[in-house]
Order: sequence, then C-alpha cells, then structure tokens
Amino acid sequence: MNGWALAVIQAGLLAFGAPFLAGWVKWVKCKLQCRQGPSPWQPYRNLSKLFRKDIVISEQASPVFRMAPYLVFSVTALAGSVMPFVAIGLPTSAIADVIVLVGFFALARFFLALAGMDVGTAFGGMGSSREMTISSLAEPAILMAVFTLAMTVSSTNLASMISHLLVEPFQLYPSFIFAGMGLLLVTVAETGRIPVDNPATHLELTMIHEAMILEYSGRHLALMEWAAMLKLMIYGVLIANLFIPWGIALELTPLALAIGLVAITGKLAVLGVVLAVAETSLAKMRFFRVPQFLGLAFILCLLGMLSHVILEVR
Amino acid sequence: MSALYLTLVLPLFGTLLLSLIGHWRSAGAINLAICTATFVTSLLLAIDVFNQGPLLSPDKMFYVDAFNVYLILLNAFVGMTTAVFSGPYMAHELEIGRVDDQRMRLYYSMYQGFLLTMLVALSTNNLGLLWVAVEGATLATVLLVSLYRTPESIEAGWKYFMICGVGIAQALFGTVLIYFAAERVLPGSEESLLWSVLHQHATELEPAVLTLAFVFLLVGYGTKIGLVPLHNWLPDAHSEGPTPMSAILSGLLLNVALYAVVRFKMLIDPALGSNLAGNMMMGFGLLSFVVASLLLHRQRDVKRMFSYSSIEHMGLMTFAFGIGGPLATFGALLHMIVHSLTKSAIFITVGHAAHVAGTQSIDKIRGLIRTQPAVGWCFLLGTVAIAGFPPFGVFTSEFLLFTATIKSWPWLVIPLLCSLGIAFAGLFRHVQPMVFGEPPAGQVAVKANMWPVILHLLLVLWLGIAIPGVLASWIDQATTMVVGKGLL
Amino acid sequence: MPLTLAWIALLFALASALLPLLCGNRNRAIKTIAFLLLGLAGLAGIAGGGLALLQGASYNLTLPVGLPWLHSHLHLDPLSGFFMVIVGLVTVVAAVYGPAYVREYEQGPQFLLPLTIFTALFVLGMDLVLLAADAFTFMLGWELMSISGYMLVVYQHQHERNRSAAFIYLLMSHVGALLILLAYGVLAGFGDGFDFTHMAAAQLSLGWGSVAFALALLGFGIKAGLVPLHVWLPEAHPVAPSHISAMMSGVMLKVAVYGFIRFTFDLLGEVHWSWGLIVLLIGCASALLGVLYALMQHDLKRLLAYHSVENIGIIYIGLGLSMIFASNDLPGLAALGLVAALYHSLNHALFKSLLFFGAGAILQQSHEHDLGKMGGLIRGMPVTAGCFLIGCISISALPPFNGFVSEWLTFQAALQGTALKSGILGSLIPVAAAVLALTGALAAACFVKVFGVAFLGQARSKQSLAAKEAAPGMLIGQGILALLCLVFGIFPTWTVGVISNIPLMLLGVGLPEATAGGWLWLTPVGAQTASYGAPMVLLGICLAWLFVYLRLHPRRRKTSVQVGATWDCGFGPLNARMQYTATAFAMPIRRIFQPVWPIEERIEPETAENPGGGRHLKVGDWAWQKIYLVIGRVLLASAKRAALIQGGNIRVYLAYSFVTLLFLLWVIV
Amino acid sequence: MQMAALPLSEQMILTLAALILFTSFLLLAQTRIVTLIHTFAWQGALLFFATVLVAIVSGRHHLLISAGLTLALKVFFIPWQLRRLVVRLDIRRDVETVGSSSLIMIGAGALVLFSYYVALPIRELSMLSTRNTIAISLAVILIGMLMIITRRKAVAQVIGFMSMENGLMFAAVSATYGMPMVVELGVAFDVLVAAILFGVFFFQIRNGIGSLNVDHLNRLNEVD
Repeated sequence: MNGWALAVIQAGLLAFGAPFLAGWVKWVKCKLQCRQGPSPWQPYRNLSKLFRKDIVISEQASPVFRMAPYLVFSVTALAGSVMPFVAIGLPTSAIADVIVLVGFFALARFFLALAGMDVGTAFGGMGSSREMTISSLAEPAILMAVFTLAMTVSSTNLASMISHLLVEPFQLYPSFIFAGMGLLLVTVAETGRIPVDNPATHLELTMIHEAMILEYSGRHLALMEWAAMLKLMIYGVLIANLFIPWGIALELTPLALAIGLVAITGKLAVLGVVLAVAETSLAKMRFFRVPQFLGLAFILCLLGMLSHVILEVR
Repeated sequence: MSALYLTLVLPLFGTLLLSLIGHWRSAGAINLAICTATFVTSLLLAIDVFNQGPLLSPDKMFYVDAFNVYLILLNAFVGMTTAVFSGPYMAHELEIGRVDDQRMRLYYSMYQGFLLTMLVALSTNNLGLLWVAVEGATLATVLLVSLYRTPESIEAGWKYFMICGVGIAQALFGTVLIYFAAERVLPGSEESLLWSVLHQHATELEPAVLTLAFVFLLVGYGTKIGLVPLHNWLPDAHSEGPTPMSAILSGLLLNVALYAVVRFKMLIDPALGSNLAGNMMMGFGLLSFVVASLLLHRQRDVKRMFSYSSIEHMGLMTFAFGIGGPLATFGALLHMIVHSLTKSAIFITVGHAAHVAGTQSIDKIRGLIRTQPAVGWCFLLGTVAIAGFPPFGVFTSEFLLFTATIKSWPWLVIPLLCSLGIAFAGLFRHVQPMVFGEPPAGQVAVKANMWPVILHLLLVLWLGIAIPGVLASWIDQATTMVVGKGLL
Repeated sequence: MPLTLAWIALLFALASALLPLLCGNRNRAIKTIAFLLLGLAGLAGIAGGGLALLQGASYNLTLPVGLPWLHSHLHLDPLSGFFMVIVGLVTVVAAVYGPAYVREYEQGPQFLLPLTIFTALFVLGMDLVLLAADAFTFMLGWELMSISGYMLVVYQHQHERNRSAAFIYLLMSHVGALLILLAYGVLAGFGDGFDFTHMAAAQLSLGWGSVAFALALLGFGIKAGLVPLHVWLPEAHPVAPSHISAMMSGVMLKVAVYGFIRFTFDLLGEVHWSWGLIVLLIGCASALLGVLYALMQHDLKRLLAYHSVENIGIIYIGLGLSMIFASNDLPGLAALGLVAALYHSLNHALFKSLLFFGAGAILQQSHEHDLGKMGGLIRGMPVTAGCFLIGCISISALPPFNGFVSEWLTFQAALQGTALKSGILGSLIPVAAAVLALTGALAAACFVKVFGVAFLGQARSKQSLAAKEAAPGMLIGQGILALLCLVFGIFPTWTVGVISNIPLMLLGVGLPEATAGGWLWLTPVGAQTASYGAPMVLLGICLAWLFVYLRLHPRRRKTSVQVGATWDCGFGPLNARMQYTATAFAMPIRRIFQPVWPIEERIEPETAENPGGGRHLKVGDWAWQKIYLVIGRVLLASAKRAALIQGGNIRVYLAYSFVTLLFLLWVIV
Repeated sequence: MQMAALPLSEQMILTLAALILFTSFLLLAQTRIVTLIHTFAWQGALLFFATVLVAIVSGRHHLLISAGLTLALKVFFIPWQLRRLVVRLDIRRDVETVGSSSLIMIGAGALVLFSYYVALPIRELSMLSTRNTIAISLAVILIGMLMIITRRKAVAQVIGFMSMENGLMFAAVSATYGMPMVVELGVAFDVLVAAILFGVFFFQIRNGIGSLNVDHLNRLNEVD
C-alpha cells in the first residue's frame, strides 16, 4: 500500500520539479551567455499567473481544442508517474514499460498536433506538420535506443532494466555509448530545444511547438507549457536513470530514498548544464536539415543495437 | 434399339421435310418440334443404355456405349435448346432482309442435316461411316456459313470448305491405313472397320501402320477440332455464319471431332503400348491453348472472340486426353459437356446482344445490362462460367485437369496457368465494357427468350456443385474404356 | 454445436442472397430482408466461431456435394472460428449500417438487388473459405468471394473508374486463385488427397516445400495486398460502396491472411527459417511503403486502402517472426508472434472498417472523396467525428486503444530475437522492429493529417459546410465498432488468453505466461520482462484528468472563457484557403523520402481555363509503373506476334496443315 | 523385287500407278484451266482402269461398283461440270502463272521420295502384291495438297482437291482391295455433294470479290 503512496508522491515530485528543471536550464544558459537571467523559479510564477488568467478561445475552436490541454497534460503526467524517479520496484512501474512510455508521448503529441490544426490557421497547421514529421523520425530512434538496452537486459520494463544494470557486476557495454548518444540527440529533438526548435522564439519560420499552441491562453496554455516541461524532465530522468543508474533507491527505506533523491537531483542538474552548454554553442538549424540530424541519431542507435548483437551476445 | 433408329431417322425426316417447307412462318416451330422429338428419343436411348449397358445394333452398324451415349444426349439437347433460339432469331433475320425464303429452306433443312450427321458420327460403329458423317457435317454447314452472301461470309465459307475438306481427306487416308492394318489381322472380313471388332483386336494391330494412320487421323480430325495450326477456318466460320450455327458448331461439331480422335486413340494406345499418340495430342493441345489465349487480346468481333475461346478449350481437352490417366480423362470428358453447354449458351446470348446493338463489333456493343438486363446478366455469367470461376462446372473440370497435370507433368502447369490468366484477361477486358457502362444512344431492347441460356447455365451450375450419379458413372465407364482404369 | 451455428450462418447468408429475389424491385422490402438476414448470418457466425474458439476444440462435417469421390469437407477449429468471429463482427455492423447507407443508391440508375445479393454471396464465400477443409471447397468459397467482390466493386458501373478498378481486381485475384490452386496441387500431389488431412500428412522435400510456400505466399499475398502485389487495393476500395470497402478491407484481406496461416502453419508442416525471413522482409516492406504511400494520398478512401497495405504488412511481420521462432524450435515465442499477428488482424478489422464507415458517412453527407474539399466536419457531424477520432487513435497504435496492444505484442516478439542462435536473424529482427516503429509514427502523422484536415479547421467547400449528421443506423454501427476498439484495448489479457488457443492447436503451446498476472496485467513473456496494465492506463489518464480539471475548474477560480476571432496577425480575416492542406501537411515527409514515389510536379502555365496558372502534383506508384505496365506491354506485343498466324491467306493456312503433316510424318518415321 | 517376277496384271497395275503419279505431276505443271480439267479426267480414267483390274485380279466384285462410281464421277460428271462452270464463268482462256514452277517440280519430286520413305514400314508388312502402290498414292495425295497450296485460282484448287481424292481412292483400291461398300457409297456421295457445292461457291466468290483468285480472300484476319 505504501508502495502506491510512494508512487503518487514520486509522481508529484516529478510533476512539480519539472518547471524547476526548465528554469534551471534557462538560468544556466543565461549565465553562460553572460546575461542576468530570471531565477530558476520563474517558470512557477509564469504557470501560476497563466492559471489565473482569463481564456480567449477562437470561434473556430472545436471540443478537441478544449479537450487537448487536459489530455496532453494528464497523459504526460501518467508517463511521469511510471518513471523510476527516485526509487524502483514501485507498483506503478508495472503499468507501462518503455514502449508504452513512448506510446504515451505519441498520444500526447497526437492531440497536440490536432489542437494545432483545430482553429485552421496557417501557423497551427505548419507546426503540426513539422512536429509530426520530426517525431515520426525521432520515435524509431528512441525505440532503437531503448531496444538496445532492452535486449541487453532482456526486458523492456524500466524498473527491471535499471535493477538489472545495478545488480549485475558492472561491465562496459559499448552499445550503451552509442545508444546514449543517440538518445541525447533525440531528446533534444523531442523536447523542442535548439538546434531543432527554439522554445524562446515566436518567429514563424523557426517555431514548431510554439506554433501549435499559438491559439492557447490562460490555463490551457499553462497546461500545455507544463506538459512540455514535464516531458523534458521525463526524458532527463530516463537518460539519467538508464545510463547512470547508480544512486537510485533499490529498496524503500528512508535512507535509500533520500540518497536516491539527492542522486537524481544531481544527475538532472548536470544534464541541465550539458543541455544549456549545447544550446549556447549550437545554432538553430534549418528545418530540412533536421532529418539529417535525426538520421545521425538513428544511425547511432542502430550502431548501438548492432554492436550489441555482434559484440555482446555470447 | 428402336430408340436409336428413331433418333437417327427423325433428323433425316426433318431434313427432307424442311427442305420443302423451310420458308413457312411455322418452320421454326416445326424445327423445334423435331429437335424435341429427337431429344426425347435420345433420352429413351440413354435410359436403355443405362439399363442394359452398351448396345450394338443387329447389323453391327451402330454401337452406343457409355462414352457416346451422353454425347448423343448432349447433342440432342443442345440441338433442341438452340432450335428454341433459332426460330425467333431467323425470323428476325428474315424481317431485316438478310435472308430470303430459299435460304430459309436451306437453313432449316441443313440444321436438321447437321444434327443428323452429328448423331450418325457419334453412334456409328463403322469408322468409315464416321468419316463419311464428319465430312457430311462439313458439307451440311458450309453453305450455312456463307448464308448471308456477304464477301466476308463467302470467304469464311470457302476457307472452311477447303481447309476442312483437305484435312478430312487426310483423315480418310488414315482410315484406309487402319483398314489396311485390320485386314492383316482379320483378312477378308467385312467387319474389319467396325470399332467394336477392332477394339477387341487392338493389341494385335500393326504398330507401325497405326502410328502412320494416327498422324493422318490427328491432322484430319484435328482440323475439325480446331487445333493450332490447323484452326484457321474456325474463327471465320463461327463469326460469319448465323449465330445458331455458331452455337451448334462450337458446341457440337468440335466435340464430335474430338470424340473421333479419342476413339482412334483408344485403338492406337493398346497397339503401341507407348504414349506417342498422347504426346502428340498434348503438343497440339498446349499450342492451341497458348496461341488462342494470346489471340483473344486482339479481337474486334464478339463471335470471333468466343470462337477463339472455343479453340482454347478444345486445346485444353485435347491436352487432357493426351495426358491420359483417369483424373485427366475424367476431367476432359466432363469438360466436353460443360464447355458445349456454356459455349452454346454464350453464343445464343451473343446473338441477342448483336441484335440489341445491331452489330457484332465489340466496340459498338455497350452497356447491355442497362439496355436489357436479362441479356447483360446472362452474358456476364456465361463469361464468368467459361472463364472457369466456381461454382460453375467449367471450374470443376479445369480443377481436375490441372491437378492431373500437376501430378504427371508438373512443369507444364506453368504455361497452362499463364495462358489461363492471359485468356481470362483477354476475354474479360472485352466483355466487361460490353456488359457494363452507359449504353450508346439508340440501343434498344429486343424480344429475347433467355430460357435456353438460363437452362444451360443452371445445368452447368449443377455440374459445378454436384455431379449427378448417372453421369458420373457414365463418365467413369468412359474413362475406364479410354485409359483402362476408372476413378470411382 | 458450433459447427451447426456456422452452418446456420451459411444458410442465412444464402437466404439473404436469394430471398430478396422474390421482392421484385420494392426497395424497402429488399433492404429489410437482405440486411436482416445478413445480420443474423453475422451473429450466427460470431456465436459459432466464438464457441469453437473458446472451447479450443475442432469439429468436422462432410456434405454430399462437390466431386463424386471428394465430398466437400467442412471443418471448424479455433483458427477458423477466430476469423469467423472477425467476419461476423464486421458483417453485423455492416448490416446495421447498410440500410441507411444504400438509401442514396435507390435513386441511382441501377437496381438495389445486385448490391444486396452479391453482398450476401460475398459473406457466404468468406464463411465458406473459413469452413472449408478440402481444396475444392476452399477454392469454391474463395472464387465466390472474388467474383462477388468484383460485382460489388463494379456496382456503379457508369463510372469508368469503377470498371477499370474492378477489372484489375478480378484479374489479379483470379491469377492469385490460380497460384493458390497450384500450391494446393503440389501438396495434394505429395499427400495424394485434396482434403486438408491428407495434405497436412504430405511429406515434402525442402525444394517442393519452398515451391508450395512461394506459390501460397504469392497467391494469398495478392489478395492480402502485400507490396508489390497491392496495386488492385487502392483502386478497388475507393470506388466500392463504403460498407463494401469496409468489408473488403476489414475482412476479405483477413480471409487471405487466414488462408496463409492455414496453409503455412497447418498444412505445410515443418517451416524453414528462410521462409519466415522472407515473410518478415515482405511484411516490413509492405508496412513501410504502405504508410508512406498513404501519406501522399488526398482521396480519403484511397488513403485508407493504402493503410490496409500497411497493416497487413504489420500482420505479416508478426507471422514472419512466428515462423522464424517456430523453425528454431522456440514454440513459445512463435506462439507470441502468432498471437500478435492474429490480434492485429482482429484490431485492423475493427478500426479499418470503422474508418471506412466514417468515410462512408462523410461521402454520403458531403459527397466528397477529396480531403482538399473537406474541413470543419466536426461541427456538422460530431458523433461521426468522435468515432472517426477513436478509429484514428486506434490505427495510429496509441494507448490505450486496441491498435497499440497488438503492435506492442509484435515489439515484444521482435525483442526476443536475441534468443535465436543465428546472429544475422538476431540483428535483422531488431531492424524490423525499428521499421515497425517508423511505420507507427508515420501512421500517426498520417491520421493527424486526415482528422485535422477533414474534421477540424474551416470547411473548404460548400458541401462540407452543409454536411449534417448521418442517419442513426450508421451512427450506431460506428458506435459499436468504436466501443469495441476501446474494449479490446482495455482488456487485452482476456483476449490474448482466448486467442492463445490457436497457437495451442497449431504449435502445441499457448501463452500461459501472458495471463499469469491476472486480468489487469498483460505479461506476454514474463512479469519481469514486460508488462502492460491497460485498465490502469485508462484509469490513470482519467484520474489525472479529473484531478487537473477539478483543480482548475472555473467554479473554483474566477476566470471566464471568452470566445473571439482567431488571431490573424493583424492581416485581414482568415479564410479557408489559408489553412494547411493535406498536401502541404505531408510535404516535409515527401521531401525527406523523395525517392519512394514517382512524383511528377510542375507549375502549370497561365491559361484561359485556369487563370493564374496552377501547381500540378501527381504521386504515382512505382509497382504499377515498373511491373504491371511492363507486363501488359509485353503481353500485347506477344499477342501481336501470335496474330501473324491468322494472316488471312488460305494458301498459307493450307501450307500450315501441309507442313504439320510432313513434320509429324518425319517425327514418327 | 523384280517386275518380271510379277504376273502381267500386277505389272499393269503398277504401270497404272506410275501413270497416275505422272498425271498428278502434269496437273501440278499445267497452267491452262481447260487442259487442267482434261488431265484430271484422264487421271480419273486411269484410276478407273486400275480399280477394274484389281477387281478382276482379286475377284472382289463389289470393287466394280466403286469402279463404276469412279467412272461416273471422276471421269464424266465432275470434269463435265467443271468445264460447264468454266464456260459459264468465262475463264476458259485463263492462264495461271505459277511462281517458280521448276522449284515446285523439284519439291514434288522430293515429296515422292519422302512418301516412299514414309511408306517403307508398310511395304515390309503387306501381303498384297500391290503394296508398292501405297507410296504412290501417298505421293499423289501430297502432290495434290502441294497443288492446292501453289495455285491461286479456285478452280485449280478444286482440281487439286479432287486429285487428292483420287489418290485416296487409289490407296484404298490397291492396298486393301477397296473399302466396305457402305463407305464406298458414302465417300462417293460426299464427293458428289462437294463437287456441286464447289460449283455454287465459284459463283458466290465471283460475285463476292469479282475474281476467282483466292489471294483476294483475305478480309478476315487478326493482323492490323
């Protein structure tokens, strides 16, 4: 029973920690660019303000438009709740394995794109089209990456993956290096960061995610934004716990949990810095360069899988 | 016995009668009546044979066994149903002035004459008489082919006459050689051309002579069957003659010629002990099948197209008889029935279609199902049946043929199936636009009696779903006679 | 008992074909009788098949028809029972949907009778195929299915499109039937007997086995629409009446799949791994090319037809995996692959027919095939939109709907590839999984396009602006299917448990692990390996939604919702032409995967009829251009050659027979 | 074997056979219609003599009837009718030029050799003294076909056809002492009907295409 309680708490932590990660990345970025950035807590302020604001809805909008933010958020939240965040072996992690996780993101994206097309503006359609194009290239790459891991540990269950990696005596998997790099690239594309998308701009030629939610306002917009942050968070946790599993709580004792919390916070902070550095040093690329970018990711994942089959299967 | 003689006398009587009164308005009805009577008597004959087994006439001139009894029945039946169609059809032709009274007399008397020769050829026991009858069939129909006196019809008639005449002459030489071989076994007897006698002494006959004889017979009767490359008369004759003629030519004459070849094969095989005859027949059959299926793609005249389809199917049967073996033979014998039923039905329908559209040109016949649904549907279903779709009987027989081929000559199945597909494409790409689509302006329905067609198709359907026991046993006996062992 | 029910289903179908003949042309009577009996046939089929599937037993019956020495054998076992359920489901729904839909044909130029008759015969043929236990009966049902399918496609024969499509369909399926017949012939040749028991007993050498397998793969593949044998499908489905397209795409393809499974797993006996590999590769090609071609279509039903190609590809991936595992004697994993394939067959039948019914409703209301003319339909026809949305989610393999479960199972099967000895297979199978992933993602993109363009945004034409909700019957039909899509997505454990009777019969093992975790958890291989709690997922989404909704509900916050004009960046008011079109939506993908399609794209000059010129874009099909047209040309050329034999000169003709005679004489002497 | 070894009657038969072969060569070479008809009549006459001889030698008296039929049909009726037709169609003077006639002659010679070669096995078997004649009759048949193939005029083709018939009859007579009576009658009847029909056709063709040249009968074909 307390397993379930812990699971809910962990999900809550994940959800409410997400804006901080986003803020943290932005803050680090500003520091790197020698700017006086907003504090890492700024996203919380934005969200609460948006929640309080009135809503303006286009008269073209259909029920899908009103439904989408709730659905997108709740699906993303559910995805977060099945992630091993601080501890593994929680009952929720049995609900969904990593394929289902990808499925959740796809579902959220599906409605996000529909919402983008709903009011029938050029922007929305453009955003949806680009989003679906990119994701349709990114998804197989993600799956390839996680398949590499899944085949190594012969399980697609996140919890059992991680525990397997921790329990087994440590060994260097060359496939993991490729898979990890691939997954990093895909994460960048999936969470709409530079060089694929630029969350900070509303310049119609460059934006993807922002274009889809252009018509949203008030709490709807808040939910959409929050869902995006949550997504970034989840990907971060995924990378962190899959490739650097150490520190996560194997059994549910307070001490272990505390260690786990600290560990994951540290990992995420580091990841945030890495992301910020990358975003600072790279330039936004043309949309039609993105396929090459993702192609690279896909090749990396494929290499990972092949090196697993060729080198590691005994 | 009397039934047999009646079956032969009635058409003879009809020939003479109609040559006098063929131009009467009621000639069609009389023709039908005579054909019906013939059918009834043939039915009685069939019952006799069914009860008493093979019967041989006292003068040994006629011999009816399981092999030819159902063909006799089939002939009489198709003759009757076609007569149902031919009455109104020829009346219509008379109205639009394509024929005159004298030619009507000719037509009706020759219709009966043709049936007579067919029945004689089937029921005779004397191989010489068989030849006489088949040649007689040519002579009976040749003037009907050129009945319309158009340049095309005359050309068709002349080609039919010359090619079949020359072919048949070779068959006669073959018969002479058989007689020659028989003379050595039973010297000086008058009976040495009787099939029943020869069949008993088949093994004693001289192989070398028989081989030589069979070549002439195959080329001779093969011309009548329409085997490529001896077939050239067939499309012309079928397309230019009056449609009822095409129906019985395609439905009966080809069958009878094939029947003759098979009868001779039954003599040759035991004597030779090898399958030489069979191999020749397979070669001819396959060639005909392939060439005809290709030529189906180049047709402009609807009756011509279906005559090529006849060549294709005769080729298939010849091939099957060539393979030998109970399965193939059973299939071929069954195919003889279903093909002639279906093909005559199709020709009848085509006749109506040609009246509806006022032309035989494929490009001008359109949207039959709109103009006259009965004709359209019969046309479509007939084509589907002849293309070998279940549940029609043609599928059953082709199923047997192919399975037999797979068993004995696996690799020959490939060309066979390819040309079956090609043939289907060729047939259907022409039939579909004729049946479907918008009818051209001025295409009006005609008075058409589709019952013969429906009857035929129903029979074919029945044969496709379940073969009646009598027929099955007859075919099986015939199979036993042809290849020595039955299937059931 | 089950067989009796199936038998009753056949009789009902037959009655539904024949009884309307008595009604003359009183359309109402025809509709009532025909569709009522059709529905009963479907129900009987579901009952019979379902019982057989649940009991996992098989029943035999011999009818005194067919050939004198080969009476027609009927046989009902879990496999055929499962597919009978599929047929039954879609038939019932079609019977509910049909009467309202065919209303528009009653004013049409052709009679209603052929439509109902051949619909019934179509169902009859399919049920017969499923029940057949000998080659003759099988071919009987198979060709009955083909020919009545043809009649249904050509039903509105005043349109040239229908005629050519129907012709291509009939020709290809006839060729396919010939190949199947040949395949059976090979088996029968070795097993000396045309009933399945003899065939299954046949001992084939690897060579002959491969021949038989190749023939069956091609023969059934033509009907199932595998690449590159799929070309009839996108032609035939758009032009057929929509409930017929639903049955063809949803059910007829499945019958082909059934035939392939029956032939490969049941009759052929020992499977070779290379066959499995071929099936896997063809499946991948079909899935990927199917969805890529679908993305480029703007005719709704044509697009759905290409998606059928994709889904059949997915099914064959499952089958291929199953065959590979079976040949490496890993029966458990083989069972997993087979179950995945079967489950996807069921799902595809449900959501594809749902989508076709939806397309039919749109067609009936707005008379639009073309996505470019639709838009904003969700306002006019909300219920249809809702059902269609569910269909889109299911076919895009998104949780918690049924499409996702079967693809998830396929992934699970693929991930067990490491269990194989051979490294090649071990590395190819994951790639297949990646292809599957790509396919799923592209499918999602495609259906965002479809739903977004057709139902959302502003109407692009007057008709779609004026479109009203379809008749209740049609809505009920779609509703049933939408519900089933959800049900089979939420309770996969039970379904898998039932389906695993089939591998139990064919391969000797079921999926005991799958249901070990209770109805809540689906654990195909083992709880540690992978688990999916579909009910929990639905519950979780609902809870999260509820929570968020309650937290943010206006009654508790003083925020109001105002409705205003869409933001137009300060330009004039937005109009329908400013929206993204289907073509524009798919443009990035077209640029990325350019070589996949023969694209002809040009700017058309300004002319009198189209002032301002225009952009011409045509996306063709390589298979059609590179294979079928070539075959056609060769055929006609050789026909031209062969025609020289009929040159018209009688002396040449006589010379033929003269030479023939001399030749034969020379041969024999 | 030596000719001298045979009784006179059979020597005569063989001589007649040679003559018949010679006539069919003549037919092949002959270009003027009327002469063609006369030659054909002579062939019939030779066949008649041969039949009578065989009948007497073998004592099969029903052969005399068939001899009578031959005389009536082949010697008198058909030539007479053909001639009548030729007169009525007014093509007496027609001279048909046969392309490369020398080549055809060589071909005909080759045919004779070929038929001898084909008939060898039969010669070995035959009890009858007149067995050699089978080769001759086969040659006559083949040459008849060759004639039909090489001639363009319908009349010439008919004559070729009839000379084939002659060959057949000769084969029947010489190899097997004739066929059973029914068959003989039937064949004769067919020939009679055929001869009449040919007459009908000449006029039809003449009216249809304006000449009797069969090369103009080429409307019906698949080539385009």
